[in-house]
Amino acid sequence: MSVLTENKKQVSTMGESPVPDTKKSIVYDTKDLNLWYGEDQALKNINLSIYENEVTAIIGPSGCGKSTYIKTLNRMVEMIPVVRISGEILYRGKNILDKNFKVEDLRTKVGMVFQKPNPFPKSIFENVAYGPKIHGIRDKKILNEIVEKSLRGAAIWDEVKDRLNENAYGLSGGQQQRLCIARALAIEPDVILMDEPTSALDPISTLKVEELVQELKKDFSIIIVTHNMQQAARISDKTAFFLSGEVVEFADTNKIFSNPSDKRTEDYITGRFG
Amino acid sequence: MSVLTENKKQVSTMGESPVPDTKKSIVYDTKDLNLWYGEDQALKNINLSIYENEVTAIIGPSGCGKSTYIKTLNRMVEMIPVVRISGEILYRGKNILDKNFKVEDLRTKVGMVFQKPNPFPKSIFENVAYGPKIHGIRDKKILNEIVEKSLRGAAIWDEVKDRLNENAYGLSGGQQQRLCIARALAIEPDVILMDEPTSALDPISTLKVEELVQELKKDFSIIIVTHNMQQAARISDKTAFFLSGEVVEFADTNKIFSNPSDKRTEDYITGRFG
Amino acid sequence: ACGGNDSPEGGAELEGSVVIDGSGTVYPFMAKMAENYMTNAQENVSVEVSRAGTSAGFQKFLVEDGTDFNNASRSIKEEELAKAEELGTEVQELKVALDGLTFVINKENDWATELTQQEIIEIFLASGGKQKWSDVRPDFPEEEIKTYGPNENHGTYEFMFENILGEQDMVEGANLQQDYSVLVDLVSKDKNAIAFFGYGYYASNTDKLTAVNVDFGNGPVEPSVETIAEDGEYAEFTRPVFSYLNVNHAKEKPQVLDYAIYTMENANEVAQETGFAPLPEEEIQATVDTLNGLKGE
Amino acid sequence: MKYVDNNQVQKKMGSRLFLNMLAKSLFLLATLFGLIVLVILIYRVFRDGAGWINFDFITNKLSTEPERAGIMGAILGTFWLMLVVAPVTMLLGVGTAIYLEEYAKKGRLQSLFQTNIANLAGVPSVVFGLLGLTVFVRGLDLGNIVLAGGLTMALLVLPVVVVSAQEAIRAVPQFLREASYGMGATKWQTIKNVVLPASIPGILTGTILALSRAIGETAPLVVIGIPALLIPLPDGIFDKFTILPVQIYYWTLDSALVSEYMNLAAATILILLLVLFIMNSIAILIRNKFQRRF
Amino acid sequence: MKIRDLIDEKKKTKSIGNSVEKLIPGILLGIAVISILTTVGILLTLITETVLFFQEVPIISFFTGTELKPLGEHAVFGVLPLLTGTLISTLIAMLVAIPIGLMTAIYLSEYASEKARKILKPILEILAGIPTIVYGFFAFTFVTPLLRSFIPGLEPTNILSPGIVMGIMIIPMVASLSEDAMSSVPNAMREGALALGSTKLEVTWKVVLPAAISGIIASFVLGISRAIGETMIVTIASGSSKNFTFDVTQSMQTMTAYIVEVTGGEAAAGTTLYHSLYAVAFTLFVFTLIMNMIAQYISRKYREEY
Ligand SMILES: Nc1ncnc2c1ncn2[C@@H]1O[C@H](COP(=O)(O)OP(=O)(O)OP(=O)(O)O)[C@@H](O)[C@H]1O
Ligand SMILES: Nc1ncnc2c1ncn2[C@@H]1O[C@H](COP(=O)(O)OP(=O)(O)OP(=O)(O)O)[C@@H](O)[C@H]1O
Ligand SMILES: [Mg+2]
Ligand SMILES: [Mg+2]
Ligand SMILES: O=P([O-])([O-])[O-]
Repeated sequence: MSVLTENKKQVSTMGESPVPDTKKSIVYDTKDLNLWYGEDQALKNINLSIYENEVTAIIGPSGCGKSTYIKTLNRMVEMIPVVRISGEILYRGKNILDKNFKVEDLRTKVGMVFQKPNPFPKSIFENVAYGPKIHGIRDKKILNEIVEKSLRGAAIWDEVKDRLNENAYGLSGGQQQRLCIARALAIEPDVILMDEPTSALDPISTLKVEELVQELKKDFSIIIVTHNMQQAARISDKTAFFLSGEVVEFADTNKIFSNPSDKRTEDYITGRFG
Repeated sequence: MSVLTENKKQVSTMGESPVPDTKKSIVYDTKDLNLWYGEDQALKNINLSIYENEVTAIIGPSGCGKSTYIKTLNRMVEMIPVVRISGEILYRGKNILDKNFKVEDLRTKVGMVFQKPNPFPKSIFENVAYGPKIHGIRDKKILNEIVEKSLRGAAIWDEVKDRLNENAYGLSGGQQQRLCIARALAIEPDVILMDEPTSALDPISTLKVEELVQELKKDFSIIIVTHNMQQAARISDKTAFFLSGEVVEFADTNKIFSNPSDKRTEDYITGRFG
Repeated sequence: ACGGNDSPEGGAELEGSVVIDGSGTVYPFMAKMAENYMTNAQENVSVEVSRAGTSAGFQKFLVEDGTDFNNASRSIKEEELAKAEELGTEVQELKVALDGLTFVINKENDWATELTQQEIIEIFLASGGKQKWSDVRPDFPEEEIKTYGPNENHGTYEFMFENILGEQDMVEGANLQQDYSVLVDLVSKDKNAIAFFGYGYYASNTDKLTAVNVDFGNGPVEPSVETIAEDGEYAEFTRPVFSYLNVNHAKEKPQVLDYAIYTMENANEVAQETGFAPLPEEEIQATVDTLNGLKGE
Repeated sequence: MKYVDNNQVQKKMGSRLFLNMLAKSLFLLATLFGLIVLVILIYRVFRDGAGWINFDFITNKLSTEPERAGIMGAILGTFWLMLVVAPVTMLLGVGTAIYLEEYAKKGRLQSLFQTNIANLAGVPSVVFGLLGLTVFVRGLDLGNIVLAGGLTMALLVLPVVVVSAQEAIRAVPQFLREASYGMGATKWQTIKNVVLPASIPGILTGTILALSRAIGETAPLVVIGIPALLIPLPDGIFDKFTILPVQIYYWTLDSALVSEYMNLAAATILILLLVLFIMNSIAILIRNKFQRRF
Repeated sequence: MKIRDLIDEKKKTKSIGNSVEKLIPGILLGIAVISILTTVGILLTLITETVLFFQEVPIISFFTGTELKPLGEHAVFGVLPLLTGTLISTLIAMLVAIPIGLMTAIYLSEYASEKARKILKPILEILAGIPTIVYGFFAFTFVTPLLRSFIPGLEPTNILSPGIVMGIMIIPMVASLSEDAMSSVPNAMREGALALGSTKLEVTWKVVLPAAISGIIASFVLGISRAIGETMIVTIASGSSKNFTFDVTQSMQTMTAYIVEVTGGEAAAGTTLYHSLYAVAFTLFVFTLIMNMIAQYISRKYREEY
């Protein structure tokens, strides 16, 4: 039995799921998820399925629960002591909210990139090698390979290959963010969660990261939170629109942006509020 | 010679003055006022005349210099060490920016009410009696009279008359603000400066303070900063519209709100920006 | 290299430590001795010297793992010997020099430079009734006498109490201190002061203090290395000073015994330098022989 | 009716402003008082001691003769003492700080720890001396050797290290921890690899400040017993020892006997102040050099 | 994929890491407990021997006795001479530290320009960092002779000189803690008072000081606690006379100086003298503990105020 989840399952009252895509398998399946910060409910009865090798965008106005949801997917949200959760999140079929589920295992399979680039105050090399090292890989040769591969994967190898031993804080904001992506790639995750990864970046860096995301989806499943509708439209396959902690609409990105079924979605993407 | 003011007087490039109201005498006359915080110029070539027994409202978007200007009128702005000023402000004909001018004298004639109520952590009585006391009034009977008169003047007497010796922090926000007004009244000022006096208050308290301002203008000249256009329209006789440190328009409130002469003023009061 | 069984004079390198505490009177003598020993004889032996006072020192000497030597400005008491017996500690008395109990006054004091033995005793006796200098002699100033001395930790206090005052109460309000340096300082700054302590502390501070010349009946005698002797002119106030050796330690630790022998062999020389009167050569030789005798055992 | 008579107010204003000026000068004077004392103190010590500092004074062993006396023993004693205090107090201080900041749940236990540390910081140093005497010197029968003195001192400065380490750890931004957890790192891995490296400058600064407190402490070591004359140089933490402040203490006491001892004390004070100055400069340097960039 | 496999493989052998993870909190708790054990150790040490002492000397006569003659055959143990010595030296110290410290705090917090503050505060920090033995030397070789030149009756060792120097030592502490308290008074209150025509002095006196009073008092209390516990200055400059007097020109002994004298001199375990050491130290400990508790209580209360 789970202690993390409260078992007062609620009946789904809203939220329209996209037609199941039978060709691709489901990575994350969220069922009746509710989340409270103390007394305030931040997530209400969320039902969402994330598919393999797709980019899923999460959009919505500030405070609607986007970050909260994405942080629940790798249980990072538990770092806030007042959080209570009910419902289920199945990752590859297993309920990650279950008491017996090891978060560290989950997090080695689920990489995360944050809104503000947050490299460690270490060298570029050490930043990328951090994950493999804590998971026990010590062999210098293998580490070198991993670091190169990850930096290439994050499209930053050419810019930093000559200064791997310099401090990561010497990089520009955009480079730092790609370094953080490289750091996430270094443990070869299954899914990558990105919380507004470009909001602190200039337009050129943003473009680079967007291209990178397109590239990465070949190998990974990506969930990206963004406040930028254009970005969501450009790079994602599916889009979920959150409002006040609820999923108002979840559908193929094309559909959401061309023909939303909910009035509120339409209002939001046309810039009428938010 | 003034050391406070720099003497590179600038030619006024803009700012339309209202037709001088010859019936009323001028309390404050601001001439070519410029003010810098370090390198940043916060006030640019301000020219404004404030008339006796009128309410003058100052409006404008956040950061346009409203607070800076009002704080210059009692030289409170000097508390910030990096401030430099040029130009003249004549109060009843005397340049208050002059080196020999005693700020303490000025401030006994110019009361000020702040955005956030800031009573002293003393009893209600002591708060109001503070001003008279420092100015040498010791006679308990006279003090009692002053306190009563000022609290009545600030329309709060009935609410506090039975608890004069209680700590002022026990009052509600709206009561605290009226107490601060009473405190300003207790030194029988000539002018009262108010910097968004209702922005921290609930609607009912706001209404009370607005009524009070209307009442007070019989005896005092009032300058009130507000971000609330309706408020300015309701209570003021003249209105000055500030934008990026400049006075865009200064005229009778009626005129400003019905028929502004500047496009920017119109945009602002119709809510198109700010 | 514990070449303990070789003859120390044979130049064997010794090491280890020698721990000495006790008399503050003997401290300058012993400190000098220790320094010479470590500079000239055995560099690798660590001799540490403290100065808790004779009685206090005996309390650290007569315990399990106590100090190796205890300096004393009086001879060991019966009860202290009994304590040693109880512990199974064999104690060897080393008489190292002679000291004269010296009474010192402030440099500005020009009236009490000579006093009779009786006058001194009365000044320090509770029953003496001498509160003011004018009580001592009418022509002395009418000012309060300030009496100073070492506290009860010290052999000097006990010598004063037992041998000079005949075990009668000392004056109330005598300012008794732990440190001789403090006493010297106090007297040098107090015009009406009179204090007692070992001659050595006067000898090294003649610029700050005046010694009272004592009239024992045959005219005033100035305390000095010459007059201090068991049959000298200052004999009444002369006392031997000692260092007591823990013989058990001396047998276990060659450096302790070696240091004891060194001390005796150089006693007269160091005594001279630190303000003590020397002992007759024969007496010294006898002690050295006794110590050498311990070596074989 | 007017209560506030403007003429009255103006008349009084002059004297009120004068009073303000007067008070301001008084406050400035009070502030300068500390400065003046500092200048006098340093001037006096310099005047009495500077002439006595030379190579021999630093490298010679202790001696009863002022001309030959040196402070090598006290310097080495201080060195060995710090060699005990630094690691012990670092280990205990940082360990405690990590526990309180990262592991302990907010609540009774944590506030008990916090209150205890605040109180410990206020316990007089002689009392620590007595603790050291009873527990280390006598209880564990170490005798008055460097190790016993070092352990005593380590406990004495422990609160300083704990508090500064706590501050340093608290200053590590949460997002660095999140980044590490996000990679699947465990709590201890995160602390070891991210939190500690990022807070090390703060911890070091705090430790140096604690050590400079320890270097100047006299009372606890006098209480655990340091001989007045100890000539040989200590070779390690199991030797008997003396330290700079204790040397100053004995020389000051004995300056009544040999007036040059006062100069020796002053000279030693200069050396001690120099050591403290260097240590504090290093602390400031570390603080500036590694000023957090995140 | 290669890395993934490597990681998964390592994971199987990672049970050591897991047990470390479980052990660490325990180990750290163990370390943290040492600070508690230190307090417990101090209490146990002091109480055990103090109890022995009170079996030999009645508690009443200890606390009411005006005579302290711990040495010799007819030892008398009355703690009042030490208590008066401690309290008088503390009183003198606070008479110096409180006004000067507070005025310094006022100057730094209310009057000084940013620049002046930047220069003056480090100087105060230097003053705070000077070892107490140096202050002792200063009291003994400078302040006492200086005072003696215009206070004729002053003894060469006396409680006045170390008291004053102790006060100087405490100034930085009072100043910086009081300044913290005053700086945390919101500026809005100063502005409110200034806008009524107050001079800076009036703002300080009527608004800032009353608002910061608990923090300021806490700084005084901590200063007192510091003065009570200070050792070397009094040991060096006040001698070891156990006078029961209120005359500050006389030599007196404080509780701390008594502890130094007795441990440095004698302290053969098991004697009454030895036990008296702990009784005095326990008294000292209780005094400072009470002061610290009061200071913490006051400053916790004041932190909640705004
Ligand atoms: N640590 C916290 N404690 C309490 N409430 C929180 C906490 N973090 C977030 N919340 C609340 O939960 C709600 C959702 O916040 P969340 O950060 O998920 O929004 P968001 O959609 O990411 O917004 P943004 O676009 O501004 O990042 C908000 O109302 C917020 O105030
Ligand atoms: N203490 C200061 N130091 C430097 N710049 C300042 C300071 N106070 C204000 N400014 C700057 O001066 C400009 C005018 O500020 P001011 O506070 O007068 O604006 P305002 O019109 O009162 O705005 P609001 O409606 O937000 O109160 C702003 O750009 C602000 O950033
Ligand atoms: Mg967010
Ligand atoms: Mg404003
Ligand atoms: O220190 P004393 O020689 O008097 O014991």
